[in-house]
Amino acid sequence: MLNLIQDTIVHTQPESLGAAVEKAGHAHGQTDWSVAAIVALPLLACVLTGLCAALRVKSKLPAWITVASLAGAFALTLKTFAAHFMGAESHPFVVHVFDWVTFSWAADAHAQGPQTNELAANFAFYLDSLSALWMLFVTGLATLIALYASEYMSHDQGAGYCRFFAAFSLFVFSMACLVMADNLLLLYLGWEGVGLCSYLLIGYFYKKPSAVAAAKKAFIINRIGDLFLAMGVMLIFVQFGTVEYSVLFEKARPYIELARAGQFSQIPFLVKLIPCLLMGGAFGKSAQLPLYVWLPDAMEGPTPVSALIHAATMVTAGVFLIARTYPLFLLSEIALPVVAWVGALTALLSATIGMAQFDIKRIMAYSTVSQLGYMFCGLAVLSPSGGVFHVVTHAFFKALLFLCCGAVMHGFAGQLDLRKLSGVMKVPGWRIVGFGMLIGCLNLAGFPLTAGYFSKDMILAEAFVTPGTAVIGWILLITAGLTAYYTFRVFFRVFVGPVAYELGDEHHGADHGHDDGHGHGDAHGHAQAKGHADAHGHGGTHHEPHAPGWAINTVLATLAVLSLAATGLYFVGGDHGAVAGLVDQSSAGFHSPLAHHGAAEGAPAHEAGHAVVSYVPEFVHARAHGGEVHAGTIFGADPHKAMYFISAGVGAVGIFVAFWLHLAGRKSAATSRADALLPALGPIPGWAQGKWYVDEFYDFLVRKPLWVLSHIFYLIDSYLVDGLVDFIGAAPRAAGKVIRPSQSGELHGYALGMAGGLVILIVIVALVAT
Amino acid sequence: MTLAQTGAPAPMAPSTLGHYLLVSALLLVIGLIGFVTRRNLIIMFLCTELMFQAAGLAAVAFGRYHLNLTGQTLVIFILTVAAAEAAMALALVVLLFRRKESLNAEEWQDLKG
Amino acid sequence: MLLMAAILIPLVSAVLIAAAPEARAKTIALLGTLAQLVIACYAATVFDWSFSSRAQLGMSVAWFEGLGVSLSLGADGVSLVLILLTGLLGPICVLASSTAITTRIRTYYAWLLVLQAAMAGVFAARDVILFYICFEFTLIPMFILISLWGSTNRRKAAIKFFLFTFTGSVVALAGLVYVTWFNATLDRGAVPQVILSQNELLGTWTFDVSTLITAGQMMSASEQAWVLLALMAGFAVKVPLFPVHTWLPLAHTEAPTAGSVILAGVLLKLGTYAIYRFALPMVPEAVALYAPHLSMLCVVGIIYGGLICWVQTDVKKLVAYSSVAHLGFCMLGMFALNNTGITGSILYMVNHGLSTGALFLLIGMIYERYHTRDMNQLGGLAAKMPVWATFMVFFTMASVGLPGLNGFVSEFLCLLGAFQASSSWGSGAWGSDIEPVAAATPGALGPWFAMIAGTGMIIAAMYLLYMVGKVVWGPLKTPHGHAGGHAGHESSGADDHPAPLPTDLSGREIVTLMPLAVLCLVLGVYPKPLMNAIQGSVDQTVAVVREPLRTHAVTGAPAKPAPASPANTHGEGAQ
Amino acid sequence: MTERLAFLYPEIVLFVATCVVMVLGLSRSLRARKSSAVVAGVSVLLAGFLAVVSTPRGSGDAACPLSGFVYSHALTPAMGQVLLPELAPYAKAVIALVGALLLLPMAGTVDRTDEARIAAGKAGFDPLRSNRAEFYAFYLFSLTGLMLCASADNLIWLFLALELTSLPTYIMVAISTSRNRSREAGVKYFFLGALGAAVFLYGFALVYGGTGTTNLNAIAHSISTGGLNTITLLGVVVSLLGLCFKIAAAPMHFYTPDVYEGAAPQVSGFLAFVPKTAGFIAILLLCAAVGWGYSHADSGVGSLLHAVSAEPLVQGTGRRLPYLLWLMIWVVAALTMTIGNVLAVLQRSVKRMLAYSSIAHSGYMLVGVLAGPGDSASTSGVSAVLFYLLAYGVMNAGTFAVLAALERGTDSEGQPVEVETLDDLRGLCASHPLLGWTMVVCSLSLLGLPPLLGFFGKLPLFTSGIAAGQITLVVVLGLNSAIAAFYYLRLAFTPLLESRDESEAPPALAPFRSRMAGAVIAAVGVLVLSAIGGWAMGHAFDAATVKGAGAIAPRGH
Repeated sequence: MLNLIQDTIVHTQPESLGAAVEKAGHAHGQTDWSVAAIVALPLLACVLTGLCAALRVKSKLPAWITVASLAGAFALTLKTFAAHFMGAESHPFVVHVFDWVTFSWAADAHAQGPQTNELAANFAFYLDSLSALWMLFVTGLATLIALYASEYMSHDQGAGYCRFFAAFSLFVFSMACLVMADNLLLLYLGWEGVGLCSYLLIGYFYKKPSAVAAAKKAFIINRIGDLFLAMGVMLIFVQFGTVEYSVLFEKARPYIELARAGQFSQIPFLVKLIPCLLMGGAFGKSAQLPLYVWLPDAMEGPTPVSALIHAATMVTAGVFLIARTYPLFLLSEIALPVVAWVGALTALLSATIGMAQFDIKRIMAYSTVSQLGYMFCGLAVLSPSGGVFHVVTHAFFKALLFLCCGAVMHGFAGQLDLRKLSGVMKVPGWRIVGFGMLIGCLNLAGFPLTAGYFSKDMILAEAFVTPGTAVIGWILLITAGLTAYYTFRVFFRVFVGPVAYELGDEHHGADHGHDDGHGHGDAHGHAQAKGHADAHGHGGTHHEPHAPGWAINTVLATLAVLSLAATGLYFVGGDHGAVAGLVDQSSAGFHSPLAHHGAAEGAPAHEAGHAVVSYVPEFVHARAHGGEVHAGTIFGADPHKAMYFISAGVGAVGIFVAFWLHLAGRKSAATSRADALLPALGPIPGWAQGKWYVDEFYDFLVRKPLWVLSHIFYLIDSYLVDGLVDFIGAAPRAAGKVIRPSQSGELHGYALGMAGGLVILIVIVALVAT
Repeated sequence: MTLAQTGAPAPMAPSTLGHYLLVSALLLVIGLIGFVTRRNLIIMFLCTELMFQAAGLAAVAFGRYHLNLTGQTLVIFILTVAAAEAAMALALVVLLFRRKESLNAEEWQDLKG
Repeated sequence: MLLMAAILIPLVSAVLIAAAPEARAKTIALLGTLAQLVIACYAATVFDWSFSSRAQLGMSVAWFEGLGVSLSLGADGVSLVLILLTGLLGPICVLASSTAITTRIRTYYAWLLVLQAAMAGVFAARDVILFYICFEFTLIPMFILISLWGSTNRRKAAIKFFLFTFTGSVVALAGLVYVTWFNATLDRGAVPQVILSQNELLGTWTFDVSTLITAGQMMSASEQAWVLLALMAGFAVKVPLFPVHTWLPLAHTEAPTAGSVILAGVLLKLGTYAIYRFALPMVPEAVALYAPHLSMLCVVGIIYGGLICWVQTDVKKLVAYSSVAHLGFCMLGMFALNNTGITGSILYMVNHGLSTGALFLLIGMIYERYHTRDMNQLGGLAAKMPVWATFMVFFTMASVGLPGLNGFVSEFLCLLGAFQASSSWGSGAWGSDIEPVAAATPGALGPWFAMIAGTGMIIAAMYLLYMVGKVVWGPLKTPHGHAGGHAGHESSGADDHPAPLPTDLSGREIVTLMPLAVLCLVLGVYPKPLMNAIQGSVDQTVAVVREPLRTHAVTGAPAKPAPASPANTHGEGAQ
Repeated sequence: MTERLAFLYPEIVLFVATCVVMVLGLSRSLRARKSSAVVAGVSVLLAGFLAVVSTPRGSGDAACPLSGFVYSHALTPAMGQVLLPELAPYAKAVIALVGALLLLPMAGTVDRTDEARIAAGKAGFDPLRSNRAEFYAFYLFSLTGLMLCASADNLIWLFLALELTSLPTYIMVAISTSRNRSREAGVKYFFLGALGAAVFLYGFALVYGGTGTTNLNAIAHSISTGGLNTITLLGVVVSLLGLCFKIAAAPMHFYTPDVYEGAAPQVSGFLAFVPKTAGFIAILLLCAAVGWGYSHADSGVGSLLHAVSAEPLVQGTGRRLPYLLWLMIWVVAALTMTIGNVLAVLQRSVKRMLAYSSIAHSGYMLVGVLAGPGDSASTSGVSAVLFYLLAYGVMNAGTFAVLAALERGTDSEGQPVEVETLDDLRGLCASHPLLGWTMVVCSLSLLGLPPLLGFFGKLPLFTSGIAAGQITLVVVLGLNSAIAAFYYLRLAFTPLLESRDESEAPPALAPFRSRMAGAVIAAVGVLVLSAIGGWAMGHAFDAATVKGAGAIAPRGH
């Protein structure tokens, strides 16, 4: 890979955002290998771990390779970040590595427009504050989680271990491509690349049919979203003649001006369609309605995967996409409201499902879906910085939560049912896990002064501020309460209370399909003796949970600290924290709260022209005149200030309800006070537990009809289309059979035929002649 | 059935030529019908002879019409060929009769399809 | 001479194989195909890529002069790329057959090499009749490969394959001959001097490809339509497009592994190549007029073929039907009639050859081991054959069109081409007064075609992952009588195979797959050399089609016969 | 007169050889008897050589300027027939070559059991029982007639030549084996042949009646100057229909399968070439007399409805036969190839299949007749027909020779049993590689698979058909080729791909090496002609020069 990288890695610093970012490889700028290396290192790790698999390495070498490479990538990201984006002013730049899908052609001489067209989609990286921020937490978390996985996956050392880390590294590579791409096509590469890794890792335990099915489901549903994204990319290309961000934003400027002036009617329909298509892609990748169904199932994968891919990074790609192409989303008056409503409804729906689940990993999965809904709302209510801040905080605490759940699962032999676990924190060796969990839960529940609290507040407040989205604000507020409840339901059931547990039926890699386990020299040596392909290959049974080792504990502790430390991001930097400052300097900063506060408060920002763009025309003027007029209030107060208290209160209520129902007076693991409540709610808990039967609904509505259609097509193909061919093929034979009697073997018959033919032809000739 | 050949000498009235041609055509058709309907090999052969002679008659008539000898020349050759065919037919018929003791053409239809 | 050598060497090797002892056959075949590959590679280095739109490396030998036929060879960028593909698949097929073919070995390899020669001939031919000869002659070796070494239903499959494609191509020949005759009756006086000076053969009886292309453009609209119909009758069958595809699944399913590989890898490309080489430039007006109709067939093929894949239980049949869907994409790009689409289409030809060819190889390897292709009897092979499984997943992903692998570039370009190709861009709701629609091209396809065809991407994921999920993942399942579970392969394997195959892939099998895998990756990551190689030729074709396309699009009526002068297009191609 | 005689040197040689053979065949000496075949072969080749070398070529443009067609009886004898003035050397050379090729498998056709008994000393030679002399004499007679056709300038001559070609073949069929099937074939062939002969004879008489002459040159002159009157037209139509018997075209094709099946394969092969060639030469001469200079729109079969009342029956500037003739030949061609092919598809008997395919090939060639002359080998239908006759002759000789070279033991009467069905050919490439591959090559060539000879035979039919605007018919031709693929593939691949049951013995070689030699030479000929056929096609084009009314002026650009 590195060999392919050409000598033209150069970066340039454009004058300002939106102006054409000059492509590297030209006159000025020095070669910047480090940026390319951020992408290359994970790929290198992938190749090396793959090599380990080929060489049948049985040690933990692949893990160390991965951890080292990712740490290197993180360090380089940090360096780049520090060098370019720490200050108040940051300049995006492009690093061109090599040409990918690039070619040009002469345009139709008669068409309006440029005389030469070019499709330029290169391996080139666009670094601005947004992508740098994203890369920072992606590589950072990936390093930590790789470290965690080195222990977590140790039961699978051998081919499986290599496979895991190869896919893991490949994921980070793809994510880096996605985030750092300088064009939409490379983003698409990363986009599908992370999908592939997700597929491979969900299906890691490939002997479990459910894991295989989940992997397939994830990939296919993602593909549905991908199609929308691809269409969006094509539409962008046709409309603007480019897929490179820098050029694109420049080309879109006239439309943005129009949108600014509220003249949406003058923006062509197809331009307005672009955000709607991109949105579809984002919904697929980020598990929003109606495409969210894959994410809960994705928990079939190993927990580190769930933590990294399905909680912290990949699923936020949709958020990233919208943030990255934010200017385009402003071009349509309906795009952002749709995003807001989808986000809000997803948040609410998945929170209700999460409340009724018993599998703690699934609960976390639904909470992820729910929190992603928050992020989308954040973007949609004109608060990209709020959305992105939530992405960052969520990445840390959700990774923490998953890893804690993973530790439990690891230690308790795959037990994930909260009715069978209780008081885990009191078991020796589990204290760090318990505290980690507590910190994660507090964050998720939005407990005051945690990072999650601040990031959620930003979104909630902005929902009330932004005109026309108050209803969404209320939905999100309710959801916040539900979130606090189900989060602490897990904590109170599993980690505190009386010590009682039941081990799961998995014993270290049972069901985990050792690649090298069967038929060959088995490292563990159990399975061979049994002489059958039993999935439960390992003979020995552990009767005690075994506590996590140093790697897991270190990672949990680090993450716990980081989750708490993330709070600090809110207090450094500008008005809404460091993240807001970063977001504001990126493409997502075309409109942000900072901007409309900015005019009044004098924060460093862009010229007002960029700052004030609203999708609700009638409020444009109000906005344009500065921050005095807040269109929305909550209980008559400044929403940002009011929200500090309101959301804290809602969170506290949720936690208290959880405490009352699930901890107070609980004697065993299996039952709690909540059980008594269930009959009162009628069938609703059952429906919620059944995930509102959305999967079944899709199955009935889409999959089954398609399946039937496929069979019908197959029948048509076999009998009608092919039948027609066979019919035509049989026609000569049939015709032959029809005229065969003429060859009766009788002399007279022949004579008659000859005479008849003669007469007929002569008669015809005579008729025609006369 | 008139001959629109103007400018040619007309020693024989066109109508007369027409009569000859009619007879000749009739002979041809009779031969044809006889060939198709009769089962006896010898009679069938005679029918083909009849058709040959129809051609001969037409040739003679035309020769007279055109006032040249070509028609008659043709007839002489027709007769010769007819004789040769007759010889062959006789040989063949004898050969066949030896095999099946019958002159019925319907005896011979093993080859078909 | 080089092209002649690329054709003759396999032929000579075939004769040698027939003459040599049985034991040597495989070696000679391998050497012969490798020699062909080397020559093709060498030709690629000799080729002047800066003039890739022109036929180069040409040579001509008189043959049936009275008829105007000659053995005239030459290759432009597209041809050469496809010759390289042919050359590449040759040794791979020989290697892939080494344990699968145990009877009549000499016959097998001899015909395989004859097939290689004929396919190279199709791509190298610069004479219509020579093209047709090679095009048709591929049928015989393929017929023999299927009917001697195929599976149970092989005879029917072979006959159907032969008759179906033969019937179609006879009609195509009539179309080509019509153009020839049209050219012969052309009044040279009425042809612009510019064109005449470049095609001295205009107005004479000749089968020279470039002359006929120029002449064809001068035909009236209705003549072009009929010729297009005739050409499509032959070439659409070969591709195969939707309603005339039914020979393909049958032939693929029944053919031996190497046969399937060649069938998918190169033989289908004969049809697409022929459409690119003849239909597009020769009857541009008709193509422009009927592109939407033909594209509709492609779209139907994509969805219909894809959905049928989804309900197959025979894994080979699944991949076979997937070819119908994939070539739908390929032809959709072609009929977009713009640079993007046609570039994508030609890349698709190569990429489909690589990835689907490899899938057939992989399936063949399984079949050799378990003697079944039934997905209900096979499952979870990843546990037993991790190397095989890795390749399988890799090539499946290439086939799905995962970015970073080869399939994506071509699929995306094809769809993008269709997306662009609409004359509605820039008007009404489709346009804007502010900025012109930047990358729109004339045509009558547009986003709907791309969108509906794009669902094919989802369907492709559905059926290919369904296949992988069944065969590669899941609990291990192998047919009765074969090594299952922990029983080991030693005992049962020995019963079934004269030379027992290892449980996982052997070194030879890995060597056969490796080049394909590497190319899939390289072409996915760095397709630029390939795109540059074909660009000149594509530019020239697009220049020919564009004028009528624009006229149709604007007026909806056939354009006046205005032959596009190839003069300027050479310049474009030669940048 | 001696000038005139030069045309006939080949025929004279053949006639002399016939007499010699008739005597030699009756000799008591086995060597002398055996030499009769050699003499026949040598004489045929000599005749072909003489045809090429000695045929006068003086009938060029100077003697017969295109403009003033003044034919006098005094002039024509020196010129031979001037409608296709260059035809004779080419046609006779082809006839000689293919004829010699067809002679090779004829070894041992008659007298085989008798000769065996004589050789075994069980019987003495009885001239009365011997057929050898007659058989080879008939063969030579037939070829003499065929060659005479090629130089015919008069309807009477043509009639006699056609009869001379056919009459011996009737006997050859009947005596080719001693089984009843041959008798049956003989009687059917003879009686129906007589019927056909009567029909075209009647047509000739009508043509004479319409034009007042039997000289073809004069007929052409009469038609080109005086127009095509009804009687002449009717005469031509009836003649052509009668000649359809010779070429085995619908509706006169019925006899073909029965006769080919009943006769010994080597004789069937002879039948597939000799009368067909005679018929096509006669048809070409008649059509040349009428001329291809008429014009009318091609609208396929549909134009039947617009019955062309305004059809000019005078030579125009067009490139077609008169509409009625065109229509009739169109219908006959389409019917012939279709009937032949669809019936061939059903057959299991190889000879029957080849018989039907022979019908189909006549249909193909009729396309060339329709297309008429042209200014190059690719646009001249006449040239296409002439080349196709050569191609068909060679490939067809190969397939029948393979059948002749094989036998499945002897029956109860000691008669050899022929290979009958396709099943008998299974695995032939393995048991008799030379014969098997001959079968493969020849059948694929008959199928018209490129790049074999058959394809190059069909290609000019294609091109000339399209050049003449017969696109519908050409498509019919193409589709028929596809139908033909059904059975030719079986014929080609049964020997190659299918294997014989272990229990069943493969067919044995007939004890006559020349039969196998004939097959192999034919296969080699197919391959060689595939490579260098362009040379032969050049000669075919020269031979296809049409003078007189049928000629077309070179198209001016």
